[in-house]
Amino acid sequence: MPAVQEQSAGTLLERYAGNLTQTPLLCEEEPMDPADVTRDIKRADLLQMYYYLRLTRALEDRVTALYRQGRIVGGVYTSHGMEAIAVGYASALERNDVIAPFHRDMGAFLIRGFTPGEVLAQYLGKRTGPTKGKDGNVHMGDLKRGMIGFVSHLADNLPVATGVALAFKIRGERRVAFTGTGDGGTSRGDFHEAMNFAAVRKLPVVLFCNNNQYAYSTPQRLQMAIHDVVDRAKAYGMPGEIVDGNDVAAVYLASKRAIELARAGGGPTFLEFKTMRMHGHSEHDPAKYVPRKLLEEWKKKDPILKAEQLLVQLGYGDDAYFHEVGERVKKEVEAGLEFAEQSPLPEGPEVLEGVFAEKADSY
Amino acid sequence: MPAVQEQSAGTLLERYAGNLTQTPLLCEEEPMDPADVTRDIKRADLLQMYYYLRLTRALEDRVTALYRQGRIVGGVYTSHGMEAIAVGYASALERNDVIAPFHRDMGAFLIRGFTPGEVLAQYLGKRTGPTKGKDGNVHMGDLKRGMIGFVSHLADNLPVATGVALAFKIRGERRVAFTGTGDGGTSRGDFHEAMNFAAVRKLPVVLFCNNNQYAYSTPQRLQMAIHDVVDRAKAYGMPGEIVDGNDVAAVYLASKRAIELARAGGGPTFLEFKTMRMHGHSEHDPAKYVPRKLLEEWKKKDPILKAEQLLVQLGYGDDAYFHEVGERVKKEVEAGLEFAEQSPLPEGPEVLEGVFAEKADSY
Amino acid sequence: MTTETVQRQQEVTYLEAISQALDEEMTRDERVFLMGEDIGTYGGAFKITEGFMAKYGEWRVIDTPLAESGFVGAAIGAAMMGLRPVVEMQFADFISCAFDQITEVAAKNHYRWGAAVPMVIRAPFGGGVHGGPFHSECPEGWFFHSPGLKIVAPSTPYDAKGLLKAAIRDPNPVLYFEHKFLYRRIKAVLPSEDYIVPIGKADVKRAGNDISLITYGAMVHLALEAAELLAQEGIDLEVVDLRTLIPLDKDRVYESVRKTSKAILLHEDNKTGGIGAEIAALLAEDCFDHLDGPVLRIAPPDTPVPFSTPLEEYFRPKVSDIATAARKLAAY
Amino acid sequence: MTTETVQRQQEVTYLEAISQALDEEMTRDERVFLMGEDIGTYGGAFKITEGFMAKYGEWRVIDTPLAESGFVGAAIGAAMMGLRPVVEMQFADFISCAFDQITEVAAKNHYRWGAAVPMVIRAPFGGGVHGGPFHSECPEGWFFHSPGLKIVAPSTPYDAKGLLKAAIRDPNPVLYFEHKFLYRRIKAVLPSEDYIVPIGKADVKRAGNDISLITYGAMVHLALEAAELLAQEGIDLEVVDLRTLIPLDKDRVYESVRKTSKAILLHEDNKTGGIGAEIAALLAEDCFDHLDGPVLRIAPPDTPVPFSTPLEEYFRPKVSDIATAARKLAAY
Ligand SMILES: Cc1ncc(C[n+]2csc(CCOP(=O)(O)OP(=O)(O)O)c2C)c(N)n1
Ligand SMILES: Cc1ncc(C[n+]2csc(CCOP(=O)(O)OP(=O)(O)O)c2C)c(N)n1
Ligand SMILES: [Mg+2]
Ligand SMILES: [Mg+2]
Repeated sequence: MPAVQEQSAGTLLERYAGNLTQTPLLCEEEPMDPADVTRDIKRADLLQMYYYLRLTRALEDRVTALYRQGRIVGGVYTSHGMEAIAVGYASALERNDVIAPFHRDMGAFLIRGFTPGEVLAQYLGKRTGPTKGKDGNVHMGDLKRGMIGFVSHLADNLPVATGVALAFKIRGERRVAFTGTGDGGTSRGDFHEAMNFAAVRKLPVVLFCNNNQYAYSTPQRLQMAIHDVVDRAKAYGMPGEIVDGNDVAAVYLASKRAIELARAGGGPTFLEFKTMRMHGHSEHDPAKYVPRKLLEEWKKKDPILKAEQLLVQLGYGDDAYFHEVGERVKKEVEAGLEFAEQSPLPEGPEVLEGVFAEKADSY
Repeated sequence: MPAVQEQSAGTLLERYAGNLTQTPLLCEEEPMDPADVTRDIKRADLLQMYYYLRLTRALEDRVTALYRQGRIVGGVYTSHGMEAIAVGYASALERNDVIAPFHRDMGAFLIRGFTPGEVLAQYLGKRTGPTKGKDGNVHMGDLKRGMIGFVSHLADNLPVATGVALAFKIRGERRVAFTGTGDGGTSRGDFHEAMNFAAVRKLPVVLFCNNNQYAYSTPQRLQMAIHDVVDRAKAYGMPGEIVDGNDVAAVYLASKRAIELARAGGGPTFLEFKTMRMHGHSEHDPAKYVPRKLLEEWKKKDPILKAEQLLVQLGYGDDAYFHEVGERVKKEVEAGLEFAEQSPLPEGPEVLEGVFAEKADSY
Repeated sequence: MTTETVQRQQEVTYLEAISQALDEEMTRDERVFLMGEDIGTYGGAFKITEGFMAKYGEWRVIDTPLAESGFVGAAIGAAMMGLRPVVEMQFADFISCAFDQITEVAAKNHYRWGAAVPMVIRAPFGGGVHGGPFHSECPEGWFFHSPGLKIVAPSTPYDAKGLLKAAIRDPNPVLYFEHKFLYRRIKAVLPSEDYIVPIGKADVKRAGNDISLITYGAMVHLALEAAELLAQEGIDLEVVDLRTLIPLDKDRVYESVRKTSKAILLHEDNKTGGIGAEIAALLAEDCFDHLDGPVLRIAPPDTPVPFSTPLEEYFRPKVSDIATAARKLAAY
Repeated sequence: MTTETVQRQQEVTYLEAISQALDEEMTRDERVFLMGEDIGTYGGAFKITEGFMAKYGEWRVIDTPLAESGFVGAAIGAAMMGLRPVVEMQFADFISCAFDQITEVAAKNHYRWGAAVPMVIRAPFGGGVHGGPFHSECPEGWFFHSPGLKIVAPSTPYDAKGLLKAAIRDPNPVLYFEHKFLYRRIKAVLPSEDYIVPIGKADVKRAGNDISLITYGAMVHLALEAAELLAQEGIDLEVVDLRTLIPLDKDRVYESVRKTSKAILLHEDNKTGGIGAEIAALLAEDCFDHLDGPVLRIAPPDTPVPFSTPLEEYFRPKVSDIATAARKLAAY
């Protein structure tokens, strides 16, 4: 079995490998600028987030291409145009915190140290993927890296995340669980039961809605009679906030506030990240039901574009730098692909392994 | 098989037999008084509600007594002290409307023409009960009388009621569905899914919470982090109202408004009926977990007492009248008990009947 | 030549057969309406209801919020009022979210208080499509054990259309398991006139004398393939397609096994507690004296459906599994 | 006399055995905690956790909102973090509301991505207590078919305590079906030292030579009663108590049937698709050559559990049903 491929062996942001042996995920440097953002986000953190935005995009674009070539079978759901959400919130968490991600949160996996090679191995059904071929695409997790495996059944992992937070509370740990679902997922009963339980027990959990305005083909207005998903929080006496989901700094800051509130014993927060799904529901879906004009508008708010504008404004980066990052992530993705392609497929009888656990560790 | 016993063969309120062959359930007389209540509720309607309050109380007290004597086996859940809710809302509906009741809504069954005899036969597992012995206590229903059978699994019937309303909407009928659950039941996912669907499709359904402040032994504060259950409605963009659940006139009027809104195409309303469970969860539960003082306070707000005060104030009734009604319902209940006791038990092989339907009618 | 061309044109896929059944029933009976995720504007994840919303309007083709329990519950309510809802699960796997409504409400209402619940739940099930653990499940085994439900699982376009029509006309809740793998892989010419395939009737898809191979769904095709292969070896399989799982056509199954004296049960659902277990038990009780050999079961192992191709291939029953079992039994 | 009195004092009911197991495990291992409706202040609908909240505090004895899916999901999350949640269903019937979390999340997490889910769901099940369709269900058949779950169903105070301890110590999700009818009806003196009953081991509750009567839960007592009766007629039943339903102790079952050559399966769960079907199928495949007669099943008919006493009596298996079956088999 090939060794798990290292993702960020280079120099650019080497301290931020997303490897959980490092703590915290973000460096301790002081903010460098008096402006709003710069007061609360460290320069290196912002640069790291930019890197992960690019890495997410490059990786998922590669997945999409592989899918179109028929080299990936099964469903492909990307976060194209929504990368800022997972990158932002995962960057705001500490390494001991636990994420129960949404199905368009590739950035969170990367920040938690899932390498492009592992992710591509997962998509290709290879034994070196986090599920060893047992499951595909974003249905991966790893408790050692604080990532709860995604379950197709939308919102099922929200109650699970409240239980993670409950464990923290019972054990008296200052850790936080972070979880969310789509606008569609908020219609499910499990969303309700999780929100309610979190609120009643003031659990250290942050719950978000990745509101990209469609659940598959179903527009928000056919899913709920409210304009802002954040209004759901009122049913639970839970604070809620609307956040620009395409602005990684905004996502980061709002997440950070909610996380720190939870960590301090203040209970859960509900965050609505407003965004737009820029591809089809999955890559086989041309999404003709989305007005083209809407997509054009949202294209202008592309999270990578936005991040670059911010970096330029703050004097943190320029075109050359962006290009350099682009080259770097491209190389990482291609190296990952090589790793994944060279990895072996599992063998038939492995089907029989792992139905039952032999032991259960603490995390 | 004994004929189904007639409940209101007397003279007092004979027009209000709750029999669905009469339309509407309440008479068409004009209000008699300029005061608030009298403007909107007809005298006869108020008197009828009073009658049903008394009948409910008498019947359920009899059930409790039979349970204590060991003559009723299985669970006994009464509406003691909460009778105004079912009596109030069921009186506000038209005969074509459909009720999916809560488990403490005996008044609704009576108003829909379930006789004390039938109800007691149900409790005693007799073949003349609405479920022919297949099920017990309040788990009864009858589509011909517009009553959906209660399912133990709390809140399960809320989605069902939205479907009833959907049928009305699809067929273009001006009918309304009325359903609810307890404070406890509002924690379930099915509550959420029903509320949401009703709101999205603007269905002609009224949903209520019978908030008696406890779910079995669990006080409201351990069930939800909000003070008023009505706040749940905000998650769905649905109008909500808090109502004094012990005041039959208030319940009636609030229900009426919500029903008429729904009937006019204005969509669903959520009503929170504030009340208090005055007995144990079921009759075997002494409810020691409820502060005695709380019960004493609420005893002063007993719905029958309140109704009598109102009737006296309006000059609609006096002690003699109340006594007369009391005698009447007592007789009806005793006659019902005789009917129930004389009714045959089902025979063993009847177990095998009715798993599948041979036909499905329209209602 | 001309006739052949005409016939070719009339060939429809399994998927189209389902679509036709829905369309014809909606035209025939205005009480029939559809609910599900993305079935309206989008025409459904598999495009079975493409064009339906334009034809029948948005109150007979209802795009629901993402809430299986809620919309199955709503279908129950509408059915009790006299409509004929047909609900689509986007994938059969998500039926677990509506499990409570199906087993506790829909299944028991008529028994408990006499309320008929005439509704259909369409559930695209089964593997072989690289779907992994959550897009390949065979959930029929869960419901097999809940009195009050009928369950069908067609294997051909003819049966798919006829059983769906029968399901829609049935006064009970019917779970209709349609196999995703078959959607576009098999075709047939269907009768032009209205027909149903009655619920509760198995069908012998291939007559044979040596061994009864009892199965349903996509496995019927595997069974037929194996039967051809084994015929060359002189082993004559009778392939019994159950078509309906509840109520089970015991008579037809018994008739076959009493003739052949040997039985193999084949399904794609997990082995333990699958429908094969029930049939084997029935045979061991009611046909014991006719059995000339053990009753064999061929089914996937007791694991979730794995994603990766070599794993899923290992997981799924194969022609060679049938051949091995049949040779063993034939030699018995 | 004195010794006898002491022993009498030590006798505990099935219910107390469960309570003891919880108490001892909570004391032994601070990771163990409880969740459920009304288990705290009230001590549970059946009073199994009476006094626990005072002893262990309100974060280890959690009164939940009325939301089975939510609190089972929460238990899964806490279990993955390393705690050992024990969840109580107020009645087993309500487990349908948590079905999705149990089958899709708890059962599959370890297989899919290696996350152990060490949790227990206690479910008071079964009839004979005038509970009607929603307070008497035997839901074990639904879960029998979901790989990744373990299922136990003790019949005695000894097994109840030992299996619950084993379940709590198991690194997998375990469904613990405790029979309401037995709660206060049976008593036994239990060992004073810590013990477990290993998951996966059946127990011969009565040795016999003529017929294997295989069962579990409350039916074990019916089986023993029938065995006494039949012994007088010279029919010697071996009563095998499965104790664990998944993983099934095939070896022990086969050993018994190979000895007796005849088998009756008895359960309180509905007949079709019940666990008896699986065992009959196993016997028909793996013990065919040893069978000297049909494999008989005794189980209620395929209906919900009816409320009224004469109906429920008709519905439930009886000693006479066993006697009839045994006489038939003995004469075979
Ligand atoms: C319980 C459940 N039902 C149906 C599906 C099928 N499905 C997968 S994604 C999706 C739409 C999800 O919409 P949303 O929650 O808004 O997330 P998005 O894909 O828009 O990011 C649906 C219906 C599912 N995964 N789970
Ligand atoms: C889904 C479900 N879980 C548990 C129960 C058991 N149970 C019956 S009533 C009840 C409390 C109900 O509280 P609430 O909804 O407030 O109604 P109340 O009895 O107070 O009128 C519980 C837990 C149930 N009936 N359904
Ligand atoms: Mg969305
Ligand atoms: Mg209450």
